[in-house]
Amino acid sequence: MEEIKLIVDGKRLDGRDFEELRPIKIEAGVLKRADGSCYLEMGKNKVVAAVYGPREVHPKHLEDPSMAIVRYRYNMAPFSVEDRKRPGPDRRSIEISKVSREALEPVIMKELFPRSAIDIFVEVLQADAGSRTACLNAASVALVDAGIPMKGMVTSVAVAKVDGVLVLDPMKEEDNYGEADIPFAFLIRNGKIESITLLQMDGRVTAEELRRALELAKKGAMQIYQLQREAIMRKYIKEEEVVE
Amino acid sequence: MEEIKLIVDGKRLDGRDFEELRPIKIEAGVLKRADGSCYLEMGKNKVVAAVYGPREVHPKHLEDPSMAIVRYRYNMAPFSVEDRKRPGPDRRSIEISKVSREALEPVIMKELFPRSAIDIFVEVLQADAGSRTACLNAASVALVDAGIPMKGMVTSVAVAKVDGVLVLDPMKEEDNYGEADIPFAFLIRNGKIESITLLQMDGRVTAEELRRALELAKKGAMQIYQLQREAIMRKYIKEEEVVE
Amino acid sequence: MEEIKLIVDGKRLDGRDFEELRPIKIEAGVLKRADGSCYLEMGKNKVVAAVYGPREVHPKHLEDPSMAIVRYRYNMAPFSVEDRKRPGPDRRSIEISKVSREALEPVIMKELFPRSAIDIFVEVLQADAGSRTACLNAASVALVDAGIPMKGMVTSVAVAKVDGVLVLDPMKEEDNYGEADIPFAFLIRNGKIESITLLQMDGRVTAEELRRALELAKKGAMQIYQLQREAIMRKYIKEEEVVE
Amino acid sequence: MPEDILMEIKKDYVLSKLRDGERIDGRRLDEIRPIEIRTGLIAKAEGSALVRLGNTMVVAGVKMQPGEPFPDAPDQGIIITNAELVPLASPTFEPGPPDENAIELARVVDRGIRHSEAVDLSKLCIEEGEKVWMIFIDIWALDDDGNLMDASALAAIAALLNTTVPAERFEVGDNFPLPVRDLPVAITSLVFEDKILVDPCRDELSIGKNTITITTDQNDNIVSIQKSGPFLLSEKVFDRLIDLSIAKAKEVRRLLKDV
Amino acid sequence: MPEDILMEIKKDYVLSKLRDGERIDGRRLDEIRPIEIRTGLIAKAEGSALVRLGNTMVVAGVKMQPGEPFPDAPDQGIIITNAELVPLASPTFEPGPPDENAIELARVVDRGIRHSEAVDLSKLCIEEGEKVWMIFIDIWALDDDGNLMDASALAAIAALLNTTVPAERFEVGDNFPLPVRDLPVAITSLVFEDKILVDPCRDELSIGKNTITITTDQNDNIVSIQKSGPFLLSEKVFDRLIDLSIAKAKEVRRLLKDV
Amino acid sequence: MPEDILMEIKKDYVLSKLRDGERIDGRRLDEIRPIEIRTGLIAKAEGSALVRLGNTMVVAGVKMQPGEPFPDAPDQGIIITNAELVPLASPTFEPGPPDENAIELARVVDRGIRHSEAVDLSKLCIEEGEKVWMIFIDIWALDDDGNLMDASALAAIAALLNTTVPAERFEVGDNFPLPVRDLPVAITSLVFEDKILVDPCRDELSIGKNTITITTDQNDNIVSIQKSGPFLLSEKVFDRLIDLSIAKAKEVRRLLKDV
Repeated sequence: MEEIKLIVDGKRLDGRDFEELRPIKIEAGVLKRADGSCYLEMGKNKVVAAVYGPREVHPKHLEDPSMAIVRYRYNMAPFSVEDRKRPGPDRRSIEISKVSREALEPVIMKELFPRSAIDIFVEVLQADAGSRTACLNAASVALVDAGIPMKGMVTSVAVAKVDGVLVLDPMKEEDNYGEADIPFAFLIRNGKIESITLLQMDGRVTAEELRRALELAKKGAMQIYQLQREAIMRKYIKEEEVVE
Repeated sequence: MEEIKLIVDGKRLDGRDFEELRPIKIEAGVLKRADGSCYLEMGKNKVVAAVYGPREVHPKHLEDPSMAIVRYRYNMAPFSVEDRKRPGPDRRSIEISKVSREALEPVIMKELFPRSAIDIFVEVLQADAGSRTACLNAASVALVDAGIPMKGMVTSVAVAKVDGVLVLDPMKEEDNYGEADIPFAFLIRNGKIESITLLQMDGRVTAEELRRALELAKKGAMQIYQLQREAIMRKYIKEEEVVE
Repeated sequence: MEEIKLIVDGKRLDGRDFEELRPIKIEAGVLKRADGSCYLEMGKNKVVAAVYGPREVHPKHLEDPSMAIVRYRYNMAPFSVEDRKRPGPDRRSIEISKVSREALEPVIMKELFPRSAIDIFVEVLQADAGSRTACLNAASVALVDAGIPMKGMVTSVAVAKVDGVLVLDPMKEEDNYGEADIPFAFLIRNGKIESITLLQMDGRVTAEELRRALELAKKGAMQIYQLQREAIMRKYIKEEEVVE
Repeated sequence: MPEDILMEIKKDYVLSKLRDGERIDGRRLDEIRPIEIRTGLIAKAEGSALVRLGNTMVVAGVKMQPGEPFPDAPDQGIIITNAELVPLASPTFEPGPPDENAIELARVVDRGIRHSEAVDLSKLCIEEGEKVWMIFIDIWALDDDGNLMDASALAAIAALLNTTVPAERFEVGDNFPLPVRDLPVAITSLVFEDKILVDPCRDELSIGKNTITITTDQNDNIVSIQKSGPFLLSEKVFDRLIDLSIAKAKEVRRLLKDV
Repeated sequence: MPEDILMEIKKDYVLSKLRDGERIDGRRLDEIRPIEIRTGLIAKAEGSALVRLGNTMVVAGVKMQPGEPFPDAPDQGIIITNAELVPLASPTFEPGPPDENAIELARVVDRGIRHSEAVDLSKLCIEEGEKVWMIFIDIWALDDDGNLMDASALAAIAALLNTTVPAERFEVGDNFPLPVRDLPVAITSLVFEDKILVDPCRDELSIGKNTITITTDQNDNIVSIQKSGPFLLSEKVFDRLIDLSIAKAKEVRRLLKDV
Repeated sequence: MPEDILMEIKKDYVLSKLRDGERIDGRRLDEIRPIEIRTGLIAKAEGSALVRLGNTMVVAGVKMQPGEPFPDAPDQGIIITNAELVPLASPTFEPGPPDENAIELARVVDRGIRHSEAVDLSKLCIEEGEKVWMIFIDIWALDDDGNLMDASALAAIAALLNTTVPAERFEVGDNFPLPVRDLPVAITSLVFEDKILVDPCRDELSIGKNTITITTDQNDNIVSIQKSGPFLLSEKVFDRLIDLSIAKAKEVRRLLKDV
């Protein structure tokens, strides 16, 4: 592997500052059939999330008499990546689905819906670095759009270490050739980060760097959180206009 | 295929006499989670057996209202053979699981446990010739260790025909280049062989040879049976010591 | 692809006229275990159909409280084609099974058998062009043989466009190198074609040609219908003889 | 259960309107819902299109890579069409490999493209008998408000029109636009007794999923037909469907000219 | 439920007859049902045979193609045996990949052919270490009235006898008959207490699917044994089974001479 | 049902002890169970290790064979890590392909080895761009008494330390020990409110499978983190986990020095 310089003159390859997010676009309520939905772009990621539920559980034996079960499916379209991906879940998708579900479960008020299912499906139409964070952000908005009671918003962003420095929200090259990738997701309630709901890490960092990465991620998450809120707001305003 | 001499100067390649077993090592009760278990070495075979049950049947529709169902899974670890084996059951494993289950079923007192399952899982960690016989011997000890009521002990050993003579408990080369391989399993009750519970044969022998093979297998089985008994005894003595 | 002449001197490669069927042979009641069955040859197609039912539905959750469910499985034996086909359903078989089931469903009096299943299995032992039509013809006879109440007989035949002309009941070369293949199936009641139950088309024809293809198919279907009737008759006569 | 009751009510409503010759959304019987075609939205794909047909929404993406030709067509490119009814698009879709509906969808779309000879496959040979271009068309349902078939067929041909052959990435020459020379259009109609409802929406399908899809090329030839659903089709209805489908396809095809 | 009751009645009937040393269809205990062997019915196959054993019916088809040899046998052809218990053949067979019964069936048939060295595999080398003939034997059950095992083994060897190596189609020389040099025959017996019922029919199997299959070659060597079913086999019965199986196989083998 | 009740009782017991800052087996909150590492027990494998962590038991086996390198790393060996939660190891494991838990286990172990660069992959090139060594690490759970993760990670690196590259068997030179240059160690902690229980045993996991696994290399760098389980992790607990995991890994790493 040849050396690739990821930081040139104190800027990242796409011209961003270290603590700058990629452009983000969020639209709530884009699908008719789903109970809640969201289209989201984050850098070159283009993802659609749908929420179905609370609804009956199939197959029946998965039912929990005391609370709703939550399911999450992260799925990539074959054309979302440079080399066509075979359809169907691979090991990576299955792991991402698991940790993403576990990031949302403690935020969803499952106890309110015994014997039911809340299904979250996210399709990656175009993939860039951080597709799992983009999907979680979309899923969170779709859950609100579906009217699922939650303790707060889940907001996700990654931090990477590239050429020795920590950068927010890495894009493809930074992910591929960087020294570490650390996806985070947070529960944000009343405008404040309350806790970590997703945390993985892939690469090599010191304890000190890891602590700084967390701080950087929190900064980024707060910005994304504002965009998620605005998207939901726009949807409600639009609906109200329709009603009037 | 070049000719390989399997008998040299009246001895087998590993120095054994025709009617001599490979070294055997048996230890009962090696696993904590299983209801009964056994670790067994027979030649280069290294296998672990676990028994779960009697327990609830999943999926429900397999339940039998009049007796327990017995399931048996023979499974090889990928690293148990020279060329890595892909994980998961292949056709050979499925057939071995079937005949092994059928060797144990008539010995287990299934009628005592209606609507329940007795599950026997055997993992081959290292494979040599006769892995199905090693697994059955381990499974039988694990069943006793689990306290499953049985009509007797099941003991298994193969006979092979190599370079024209019958030999007990063949190892890899004898299995690969021999003229026939005949795995047997017997029900042994009150120290006596009562009947045949497993019988297969692969190769070419005369009717006369087949009859002699049975006699040879019975001799070998009686020796293995003693080792199975001793392993169970050791386990009980150890437990008693613990209790004291 | 080189040009292949499919029509020579106003005749087809196998000497048939444009509106001539391939030789057909039908025998009803060929299997003991099935509730109804049929062996059918149509050109080089050799197919066997079996009907089981009305019977209990497995798995249970597929049951319909108001009528029978109908299932249809079109399956090719590995040796039925030039290059061995891997066993198991491929995409083509799944589509054929779907449209064939939908061709029979509206003809079967499903309402008479709530909570039950009518299973139709057709095995292609040797495949030629038009195997789906041969299978439907056999299935229809097998349904009658099983005593399943039906609104009429389902009879199927294809029309092809080859070298610019429409021909009835195409064989392999006409299917492979022709310009279009149009399989039809009809409901025939009281000796009259009442409606279309299967219709697909693959290739390129004008609206005018399509209309003429329908007329041609109807002619062919009436001939096949007579053979289906005769096969059923022969079976009943034989049975009566046995009874006497 | 409540789902069942809702369907029953919808069905009654559709039927009662139909008795008066009307559709629940006010459309004429032969009126297609508004269509929106957007191409090129997936930069990672060689070609892509998003199609909205009323509230039905489908994305088609095209990926290409060199591969071995079929022995009986050593100088022809290869088309492989796949469709996934992902559970995001409808409460009735389940995760898992394509079921019979997804397979039928893909195969009917494929036949339209194949038999109209929309793509000039002879221009997709890299090295005869050794290497040709393989075209993967993946159809991704996003929202199923009825008639995914026509939306998918439209998305597929629009994505092909949008496709650039990625020769440079595979170091086999210069990139070039995929040679598309025909515009197959599928028209699906719901058949109910002697009535034909073109482009049925989901609520209309509550009266029975009994449809015919007729695909035609730009010369009004018929290149694919699929009767789908357990129903009896009268010859008379079939006869009317032919001309109707040709006429409606012409309308839709105009939209493709601007892609 | 009614199915269960029927089985119970059949079982009682079989047992009551057996107590008198009789079989329900009047056969002697060691009598095999009428056998019919038809070969060559599948022209698309390199070889084929349909076998009827009473009402049990099986088709075996042989397909051949060149393939890579195993590294430890670079000059030997390869046999691959597969069996499918398709749902057409019995109300108890389910669609899906081969279950343990189908796998056992295929493997026991395979062992009979393999260990009798029925096919001279050394004559099936095309290019040492590179290319040898692969023989696919596919066994297709059509009607299961009991003892599919013997019917399948018979269909397999009959199909092999009927096989022409398709060298011309693959452009590796002239076609030639598959070199078959032995005639393995499987004999399956139902064991009930000390009784042996050769070639059990389905109703007889209602008393327990406890069988032994012994396959012998034309020199009366035993080439395969399979105890199948959860039962205890006494040594005495086993002893009788050996000679019985050899004798019955001789009878059946005669029929193969005319194939 | 009785299983549920038992779990409930265990949970109450664990929680009541925990209120007093105690663990049910008397361990300190940050105390790891006794560890036993045995290597080389599988002679058929290129390397192997059995690890006991309390009553939890795992075997890891390493197999190697030449294979094609990835296009973007033509001179680098390849590591493939797989884990099977075979039903022998726990009443809750089912036969079948790896589920999300087995996949997560394998992937987290893999990341620890990969990002610590424990294996010098550049020394595993046989022929650049053509042939490199593929390392298959198979993790076989034998007894799951909690924290299979750390036991598996330990078994994997111990098996790698035990591995001899089988160059002679594949006729590509002399055998040599696998070049292992780092010792990644995974430390899993159960998080309950503000409490951290290092190396939880199964009974402790009855209060919730809410764990964090932090893997560190021999220079105390963090090479992998995995939050696993549906819980909210406070920043404060996370902060403590970092140093704690580094410290505990140091302890465990000492055991690897003797392997």
